[in-house]
Amino acid sequence: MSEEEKKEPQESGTAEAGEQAKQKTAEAEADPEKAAKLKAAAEARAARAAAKAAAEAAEAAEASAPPAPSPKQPELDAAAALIRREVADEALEEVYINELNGHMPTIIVKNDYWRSIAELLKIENDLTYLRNVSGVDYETHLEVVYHLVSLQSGRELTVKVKADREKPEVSSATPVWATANWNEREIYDLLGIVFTGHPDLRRIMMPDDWVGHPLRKDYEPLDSEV
Amino acid sequence: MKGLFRGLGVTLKAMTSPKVTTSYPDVPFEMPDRFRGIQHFIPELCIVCNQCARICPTDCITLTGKPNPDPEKRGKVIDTFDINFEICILCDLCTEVCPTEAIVMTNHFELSAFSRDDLFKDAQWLTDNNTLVRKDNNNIGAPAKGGAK
Amino acid sequence: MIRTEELLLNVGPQHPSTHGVFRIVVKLDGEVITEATPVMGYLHRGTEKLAEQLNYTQIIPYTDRMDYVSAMTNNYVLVHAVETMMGLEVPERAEFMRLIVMELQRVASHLVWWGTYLLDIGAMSPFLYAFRDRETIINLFNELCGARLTYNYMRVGGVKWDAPPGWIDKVSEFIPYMEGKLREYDKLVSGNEIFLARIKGIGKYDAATAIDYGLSGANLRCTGVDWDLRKAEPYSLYSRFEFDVPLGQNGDCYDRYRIRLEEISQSLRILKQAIAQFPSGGETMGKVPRAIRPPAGEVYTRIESPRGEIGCHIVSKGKAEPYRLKFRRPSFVNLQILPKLLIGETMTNLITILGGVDIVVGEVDC
Amino acid sequence: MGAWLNGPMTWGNAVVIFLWGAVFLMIVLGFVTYAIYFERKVIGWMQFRQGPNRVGPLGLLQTVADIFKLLIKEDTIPRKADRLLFMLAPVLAYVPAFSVLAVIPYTQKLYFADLNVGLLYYVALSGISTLAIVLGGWASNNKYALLGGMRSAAQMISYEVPLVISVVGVILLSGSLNLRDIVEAQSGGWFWNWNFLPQIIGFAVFIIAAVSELNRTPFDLPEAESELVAGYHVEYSGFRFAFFMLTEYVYVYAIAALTTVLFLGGWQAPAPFLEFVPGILWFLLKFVFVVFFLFWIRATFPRIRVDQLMGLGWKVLLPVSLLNVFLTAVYIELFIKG
Repeated sequence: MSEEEKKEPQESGTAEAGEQAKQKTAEAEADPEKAAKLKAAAEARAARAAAKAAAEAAEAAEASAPPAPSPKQPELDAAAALIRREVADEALEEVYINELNGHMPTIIVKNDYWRSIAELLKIENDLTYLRNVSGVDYETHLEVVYHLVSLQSGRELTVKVKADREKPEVSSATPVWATANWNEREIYDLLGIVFTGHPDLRRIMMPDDWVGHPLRKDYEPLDSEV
Repeated sequence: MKGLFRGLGVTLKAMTSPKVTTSYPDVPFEMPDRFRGIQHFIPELCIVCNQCARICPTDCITLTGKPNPDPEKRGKVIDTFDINFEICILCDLCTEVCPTEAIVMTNHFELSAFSRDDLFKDAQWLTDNNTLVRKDNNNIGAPAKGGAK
Repeated sequence: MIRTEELLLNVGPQHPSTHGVFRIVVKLDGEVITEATPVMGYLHRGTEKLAEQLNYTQIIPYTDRMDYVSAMTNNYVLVHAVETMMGLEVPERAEFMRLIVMELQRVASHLVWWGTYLLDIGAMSPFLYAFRDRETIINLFNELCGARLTYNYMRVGGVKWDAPPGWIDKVSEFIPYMEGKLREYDKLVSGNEIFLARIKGIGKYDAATAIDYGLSGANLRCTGVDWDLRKAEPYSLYSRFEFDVPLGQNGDCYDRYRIRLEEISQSLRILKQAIAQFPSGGETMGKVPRAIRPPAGEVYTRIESPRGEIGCHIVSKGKAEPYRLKFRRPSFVNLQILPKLLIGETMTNLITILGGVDIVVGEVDC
Repeated sequence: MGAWLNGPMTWGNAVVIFLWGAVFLMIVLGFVTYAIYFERKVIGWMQFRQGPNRVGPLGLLQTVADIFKLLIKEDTIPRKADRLLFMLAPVLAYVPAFSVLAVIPYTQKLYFADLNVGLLYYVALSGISTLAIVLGGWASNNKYALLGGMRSAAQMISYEVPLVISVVGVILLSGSLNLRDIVEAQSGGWFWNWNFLPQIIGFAVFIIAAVSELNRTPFDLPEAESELVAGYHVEYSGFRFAFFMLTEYVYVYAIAALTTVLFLGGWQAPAPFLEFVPGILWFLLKFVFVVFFLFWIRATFPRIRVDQLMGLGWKVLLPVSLLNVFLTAVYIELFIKG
């Protein structure tokens, strides 16, 4: 239980304690009023318990019914099928819909097929606009996320490429989309993922002689006081 | 050539039109009521709940409470309350989460000092900074009255 | 044969017209640039690393300081991302306040760009004209949220303050005033033959290069690509208002200049409609759980900031702090085209093209 | 003034002439201080702001304070700079600027030197300042200063030529190089027999070339703040920098006075019934108008690019001024001589 919750009961405890103390001093003439207050508090507690029970029941019902197929599912299946047919069957590690993000179709690809998949997506699915490249450090492994969008049809696709922590290696998308150049240099600089095939992989944010990659979870800051 | 002369016409007209600059150091610049200036601290209202120290993005508030001196009251009373104005960004989150509005913003913004430790303001200084205090304090982040549910 | 040697020149990091701490190492042959390599990182404050220890309300003041010229749109992209993750419902009035404030911010940001762009090209007065008009917007923001530049105005689930009494009328008074001022700008500068000679046909690129380089905002629309997130992927209440998106033909500095000025009048048009449909009642803060903990998962939201598409990619593990927060900053991405554009240009054109791309270094280095 | 000059060169005369020179130097320095103040005020008004108003009543002592600051400021010489040339450049810039003023007649009787080649003397000496700017740019061993120096050399040379040729029309009309005769030729009561109406083309070319000669906006390439940071005087500080500023404003004085004399009829009154007003007032009125025009342009126009500057100089101004000379010659041949 995070520190906040520990905080609240104790703090509301003090507020309630403050109230009870006030009540104690005003005990003599406020007897019926105190009884009324206790009864009201009991009723409130009962009502709250009932509401919670109803909510849990609703959740259970909803989880058991199969989630309605997301509108973008056919789009995703088409893209996945295209990649399996054109590139290789085992190129895709995982294919799923990210509901949180407005049902964004997401595919996770293997690094060695990533360059051919990128060219395929750019030509076949007209995903000409690489909108964002982010690097994420999941402690167990590193990951690069490419967000693509087609300006004509407005269809979107997120592509993720995993890389292990010791020797992170991802083939670069700069030959396919020129915008990936600086984004990948920034990820190399802050997370240390080496992008093979990148025209000039140098540090972009940090000074060139900087040691370590600051955005990694296990990066100990230079002066620990921060 | 026509564009050049039209441009000259605009600047000529501007020459005779009223000026917009304010003479700040001589005439004080009065800020609207909601302006986020230097904080004003009211020690009596503070219940030492540490909310402001925890919400501060730059951790520049350091406060210590001491048990309540008169016996029958429970809870804590504030002992020292310091804001380090070197790193305080006047983002108004502390006044937002303070349940008892013990810390409030004022309209003052002159904070320049000759040495860094002048910027380390203590509770006394913050309490004296009581002119032009903001009236419309809306602390939506604070827990509702009567303790959190 | 005269042996000429290339002159290596450092433009920046402390230079009057690089819009902040940004440096370009330029190889000059006489006045012609043979190679330009931008160097950045002087203003890198590691916002993304800091964000990993701050809960979402504490990150909002940091977003103000990224693109310090249009802080409202930064606030909105972060707050919008958290709301999509948690599926929060923002009340109508709060959404209207956000939209009005963002469009005012777009006008203010374009005014700063217009003033400094003219200053780079040599005309001194327009800068003062632009800042005089921007001052009215800044005072409006000062009355609304208490700050002139770093507003910290939006919260997850709504906005912090409701409009003070009389604020909305002040905004509706500002619109005709600003339209009059736009005509004055046109008379002062847009017809000026020297100015047109300085920016026509400079820094040209076509639609394919713009898309390939991932440019966004006026830099993309100046090549004729109709991609404005307010129209293409409508967020907030933009689908309710009709406004048109100015497009250019030949992708040079002049088109970008004209598009940004046209965008100011379009924003004023949106503001007029927004004030007309402004809801009378309604509260400004939605129902938000006490501690904001978005469910585990990942989200990438993007909106149209005055400089282009600003995106916020949050990876959350269900805790109150984001596991990873990445901002897609338009100035950082728009800047990639600069080295390619500068080959063969003269020194004076370097400043014109850099001003035309409209970068803010706080956003480039984030 | 004429009497002393024509008289024998005794010690007494020499001292008097030297004293007159010193008095004139004081007047010019006074003009420069209040021209800078007036410029900052006018440009301020055009930009909706007040302009200097803090030092002294109404800010009148602002420029005096600036000059005093420059005097007491430590003027550094970059270590690797070429010391001799670095020190010589400001002197070489200021001396021709001041000596050029000797030739300008103010009224019938008030003039300093009555050279019969007055105009030629002016044009010849003003060329030396270009040398000084290039020298300053090279000697301060700074890339930006070098670029500034190169640009100003190219600009000055390419605008010296149209400046001189545009004036040839006036010389043809008035038949003499002596500035006093040129003003005499423009007399005849009404303002339309001033030179700027018959010589309208020459006047336009002269104004453009003069603004470029002064390195002022829209031609302020050498010290273009936004590109070259500060152009040739980036390494100068203290009094040496003041010398460069002094040169610029003394040239504003010289060009304004020259325009008044050549094209706006010196001390002539615009209409015969206004003859009673003394000549010096007309001279000052026209002089102040030309100075105001220079400040007005500086507040409004952006900067022109280097290659456009060259193109305008050689491909537009030169042919137009040649055409003007040709037209004047034809006009004289047909109407006056014929």
